[in-house]
Amino acid sequence: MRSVGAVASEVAGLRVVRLVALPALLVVVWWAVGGSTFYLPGPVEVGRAFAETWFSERLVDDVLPSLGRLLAGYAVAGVLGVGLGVPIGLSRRLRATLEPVLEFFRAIPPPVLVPLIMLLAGIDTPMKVLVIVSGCVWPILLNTVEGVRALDEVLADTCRMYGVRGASRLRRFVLRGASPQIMTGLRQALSIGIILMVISEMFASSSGLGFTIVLFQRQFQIAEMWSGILLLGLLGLALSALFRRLERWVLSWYYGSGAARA
Amino acid sequence: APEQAQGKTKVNAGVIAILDTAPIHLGKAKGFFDEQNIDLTITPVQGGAASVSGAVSGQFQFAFANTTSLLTAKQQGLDVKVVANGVSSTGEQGKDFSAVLVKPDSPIRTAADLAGKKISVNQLKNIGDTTVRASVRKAGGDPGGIEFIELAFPDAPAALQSGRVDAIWVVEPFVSQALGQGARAVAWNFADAAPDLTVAMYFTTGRTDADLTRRFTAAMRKSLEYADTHPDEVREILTTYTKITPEVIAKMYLPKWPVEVNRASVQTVADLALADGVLSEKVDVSALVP
Amino acid sequence: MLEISSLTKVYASPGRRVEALRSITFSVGAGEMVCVVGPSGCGKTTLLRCVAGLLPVSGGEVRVAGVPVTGPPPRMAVVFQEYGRSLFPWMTVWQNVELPLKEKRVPAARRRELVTDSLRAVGLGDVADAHPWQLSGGMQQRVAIARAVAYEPQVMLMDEPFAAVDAQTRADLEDLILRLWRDLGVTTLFVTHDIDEAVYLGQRVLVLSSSPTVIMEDLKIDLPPDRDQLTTRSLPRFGELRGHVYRQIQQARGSR
Amino acid sequence: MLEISSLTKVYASPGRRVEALRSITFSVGAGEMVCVVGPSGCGKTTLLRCVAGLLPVSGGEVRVAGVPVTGPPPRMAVVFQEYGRSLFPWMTVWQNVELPLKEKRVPAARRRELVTDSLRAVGLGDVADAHPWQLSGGMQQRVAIARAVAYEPQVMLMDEPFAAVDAQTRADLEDLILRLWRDLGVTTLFVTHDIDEAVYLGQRVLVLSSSPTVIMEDLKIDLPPDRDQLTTRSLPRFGELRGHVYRQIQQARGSR
Amino acid sequence: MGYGLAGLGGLLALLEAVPRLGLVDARFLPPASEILATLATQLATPALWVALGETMRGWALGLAIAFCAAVVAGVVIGIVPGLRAVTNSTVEFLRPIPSVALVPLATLLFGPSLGSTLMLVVYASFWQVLIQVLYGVAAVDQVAFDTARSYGLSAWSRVRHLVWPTALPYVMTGLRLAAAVAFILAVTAELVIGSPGLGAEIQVAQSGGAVPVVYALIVLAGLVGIGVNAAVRLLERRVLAWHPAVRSEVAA
Ligand SMILES: Nc1ncnc2c1ncn2[C@@H]1O[C@H](COP(=O)(O)OP(=O)(O)OP(=O)(O)O)[C@@H](O)[C@H]1O
Ligand SMILES: Nc1ncnc2c1ncn2[C@@H]1O[C@H](COP(=O)(O)OP(=O)(O)OP(=O)(O)O)[C@@H](O)[C@H]1O
Ligand SMILES: [Mg+2]
Ligand SMILES: [Mg+2]
Repeated sequence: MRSVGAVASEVAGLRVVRLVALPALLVVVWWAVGGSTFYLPGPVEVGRAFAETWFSERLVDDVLPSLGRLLAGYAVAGVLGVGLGVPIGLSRRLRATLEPVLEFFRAIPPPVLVPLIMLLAGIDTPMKVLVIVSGCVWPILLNTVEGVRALDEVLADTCRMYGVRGASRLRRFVLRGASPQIMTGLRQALSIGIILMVISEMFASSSGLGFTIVLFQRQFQIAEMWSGILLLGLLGLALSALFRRLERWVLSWYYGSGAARA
Repeated sequence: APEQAQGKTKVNAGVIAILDTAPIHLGKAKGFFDEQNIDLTITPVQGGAASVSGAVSGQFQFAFANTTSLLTAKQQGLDVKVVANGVSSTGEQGKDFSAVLVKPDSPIRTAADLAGKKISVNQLKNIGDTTVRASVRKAGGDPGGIEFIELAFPDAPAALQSGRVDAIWVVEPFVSQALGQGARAVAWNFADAAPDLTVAMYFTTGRTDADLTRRFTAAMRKSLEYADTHPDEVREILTTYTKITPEVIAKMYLPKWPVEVNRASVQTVADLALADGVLSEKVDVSALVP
Repeated sequence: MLEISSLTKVYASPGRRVEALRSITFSVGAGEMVCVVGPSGCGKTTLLRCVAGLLPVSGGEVRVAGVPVTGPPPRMAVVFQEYGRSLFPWMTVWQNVELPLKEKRVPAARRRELVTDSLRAVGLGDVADAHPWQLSGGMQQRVAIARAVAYEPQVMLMDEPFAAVDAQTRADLEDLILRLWRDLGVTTLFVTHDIDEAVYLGQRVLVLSSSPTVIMEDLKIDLPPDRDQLTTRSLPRFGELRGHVYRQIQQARGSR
Repeated sequence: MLEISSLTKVYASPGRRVEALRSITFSVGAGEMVCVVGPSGCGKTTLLRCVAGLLPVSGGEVRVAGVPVTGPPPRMAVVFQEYGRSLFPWMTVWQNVELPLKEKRVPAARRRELVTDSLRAVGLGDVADAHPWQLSGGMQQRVAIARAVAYEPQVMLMDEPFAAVDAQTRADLEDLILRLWRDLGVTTLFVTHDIDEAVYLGQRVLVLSSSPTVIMEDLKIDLPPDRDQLTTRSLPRFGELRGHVYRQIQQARGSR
Repeated sequence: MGYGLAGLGGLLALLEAVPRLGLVDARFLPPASEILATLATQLATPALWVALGETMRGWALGLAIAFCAAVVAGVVIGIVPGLRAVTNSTVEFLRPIPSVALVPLATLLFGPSLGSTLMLVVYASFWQVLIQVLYGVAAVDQVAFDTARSYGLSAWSRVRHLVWPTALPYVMTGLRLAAAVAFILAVTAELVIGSPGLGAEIQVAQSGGAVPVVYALIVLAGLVGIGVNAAVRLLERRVLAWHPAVRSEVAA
């Protein structure tokens, strides 16, 4: 019999292997093809650029403010998406009325929407947060609407029978019941938020992570640019790990109940 | 007709669809490129960086980019080489295609007052901030404290009007437009930076063969000369590839299109950029502009 | 208390039209216990849902306490046939039972008492902290019953509430319902498949025909009001009534 | 055919640990029909899912036809207690029943025959084109039964398959299962709450204790093999066996 | 339908009122009537239709590629045990990389051609569908899944008859999300790379200071979005007729 500790460390080891196997493979591929052209430097070069670029005051001056705006925009989008999605999902009439308008805005590319947002919100932080919101809100909104539409009928009837209505119904039934889909939307929005953080800093900026990446691109500092992209990816990875924790907690009933297979 | 196109070399040129590039459009329309056995396709690009990467990757045999972009590319070791002049400042105060504008009631009266203010440029660390600093310096101000902010030309007038920035740097057609709406020019930065400043140039990369380059250069020179001497036709051609309204086209200040690159001005820009930290090392202008 | 008059219900979907109820008329007095039996698929659930105001009727009218029903009337509790789906999976057993009481603004102390008592009554005192999906089918059904019982309703509608529990538990639950009905005077409409159960519990038994559904018989159960699993079931009259209902149902099925 | 040896199953979740089965050992011969009874929540469903290879066991072993079970063995049909959730809502009744046959590569003509026959046998010949959610609870349950029957399995596991149907339909379905068992020699493990049903159907009846669950009794039903609703149920021996099982279950519940 | 028109009417009224009441300068945001008039004149020019056609081609092709690839990848990752854990970190790493950051790579590989547009469109919309599919595959009911297993449904049958229908509502949302993102990226790619299309038209209008034209083109983009959504909704009604959400819609 092996000791419990040995088994536990083996399990942990397996997890690490699973976590890094594919990324390691991809780095090897990158190694092989990288460096062949000007626009695709090898991993070593990018690694060096990464260390030089981001382990400096840039981290505080550029990355942190960007992160702050990202989180602000994400939070606003979450509140807005769920807040709008619930009534739209619940009311067929509201859905019919608002859907074309929302689809209209959804189809407008953020880069061309920016001038309009600048007209209304200026060129400073509120504008950039709004740009992030304008992209993040859609997956949350759509998923919330669909999640609310698909609520279980028997549960809905149960609420009606036992007089569960208003805020209580919203909190205990609608939001909880739709939470699997809402979480899907929130997860989608997380990476879209990062993308829009970059896009928002392409306008009326003089600092920020996205701005820096774009500047590197324009100044043909390609290794630095890739190091920025690498940072974006790592950022996404970190945020999604946090998100998964949240999700495990919020949706524990969902994965436990056999309504879904985690 | 296809048989006509047969002996011709297909050329794809990456060019921004703005006033500055009127000569190549005009030259194409006039057949100057056909004369050189070039079957020219003009692909609109968004900016200097896009044209440089397009040229480096081989999609464009020739492309158009501003002086600073080219200097930056050269500094990063990219194989770019100027083949013809692009566009130049008129060098005349009050009659150029680029200006720094303020609101009519702004306390900023001269370029020196711009010191310490918030000024929009279309791209940071590019020709805009370099030349605006030059204007301020020339007027006796200290350019060190200026806060530059990136704002695309089309968005700048609105930002100026709503007071989100103190001053904007724009080029035509936005100069005329904003002036028409009451804005006031406080500096003509291209004219200030260097006499007859070469603002942008046509370039190629090492992979284009010498003969084709020669022919393209010849056609380009003819186009530049023609454009410079036929302003009415320039205004005419603008209606075909831009969406500038006819009223504005009629009023716009046109730039100069001299045939020769003003090397001294390119060197000046390089030196200024180096001094401002836009470039990190001294660039050998003669390697860029042979 | 309940007045159902010429109630009809037709399910119409593209390509399918089911006449589930064809003119049902009956009434249930305040504090009465009426059992409904009928072949599978005859429309018992449909009837219950119409009475509960959960399903729009196609014709006729339902009145609860004299008021025409348009939505679920207050102080009415339902135990659904789909017991599993009627429990909130994100709440514990305790929270599921407590929720309607919170909505009724029952004070916390009284709430605790009601929940504890009703869970104990259905034999689930020790799983209050579990989630519904951690329970067996029969346990889930008992949670749904406990929720209805704790609610202290005026009217209780139950749709085969004991289908998933074993015989002994079933007997216990039957007595629980009888006690509740007697002590609180809860008007009860009780759907079951078990004829013995219907006769044992009901003051009246409604026998529904198979589709298109009408009431085949409205049978008064003239057994003594105090009922007891052993004595009542062994009365000769119990056997007679049972046999009568049995024959009626068989006839109902035959007629389709 | 089925060999279950020292089977244990523990559900462990954070903060809750339920020992659902504690060392269960029994076997079912090929072509045998064994009924399982026990109090609600004692672990019958758990047992069935372990035998079906749907649930990893915590200890012990299950063998089907001599092969240790790691996943669902071939030619096994299961009727789940949660009949509603086991039907695919996007398919019609017909498609639901037909799907496993398609997987078995039964030729189309034979498939049509099997589906028609089994649907008719459960009394649903006329709703083949409906979707499951357009049916009553009892009808849904019968679709699940028809699916198992049409599959012509070697081993059939049924978890309270008649819980939602009326008494008469229940009797019909019981005879259907008996016929199937006799004609095709299907090895059957049948969970029920109805003691009469267990005695009527089974060659053996397993009585489970309440949790932690062991087998309280493995009772041989020494009734004549040819069974009939009227005569078999009126045999004195039937009454004795029934009473015996009843007392066992009561004891099982008492012991908790 | 009527309600939808009312909603759009409200939006138009708002867009008319805001500049007219001087809340923003009409030079920078023209009133709705002027935008629509400009749109009408623009629609009369064949060049616009050519541009729209170009954009829609890149959109449709890119969306189709991304959708198919993501559905296949999502289902495979979702049902093969362990694959999700192996791919998770890579997916989460790649997802937040903006397509615009890939512009240099795209132009390097494909030039200012359809290929570049496709690469950006596919990259951006792939993840949208993938995540939806992954969640959709996870939503398979345990009892239904056990049913499929015990009746010996093969892997392919399970996907076809169980996993796919369960995931379909999620996939439809994914399709709606991806359709918009693909369109946005098609336009953006044209904006940035300069390949011909609606985005290039917007770019030219912007740099020419033709504000009403810019807004007219934006409105056109929005209208395309409405059309695409209506089409997906129609599709949804067909393929999800059994789903409670659609069921209630049809019945009521
Ligand atoms: N949503 C629905 N759409 C269409 N038809 C339906 C719907 N619900 C029920 N039906 C039909 O109405 C009839 C009555 O159904 P109901 O559920 O009321 O029967 P029931 O008496 O409760 O049966 P059981 O005892 O099996 O639960 C059945 O024929 C059924 O097919
Ligand atoms: N998923 C689960 N997680 C935790 N505990 C569970 C789970 N499923 C069942 N149990 C527990 O296991 C025990 C046995 O459950 P099981 O469903 O096997 O009972 P059963 O005999 O089928 O009961 P019934 O007749 O009520 O259906 C119960 O105490 C139940 O609470
Ligand atoms: Mg029913
Ligand atoms: Mg069970």
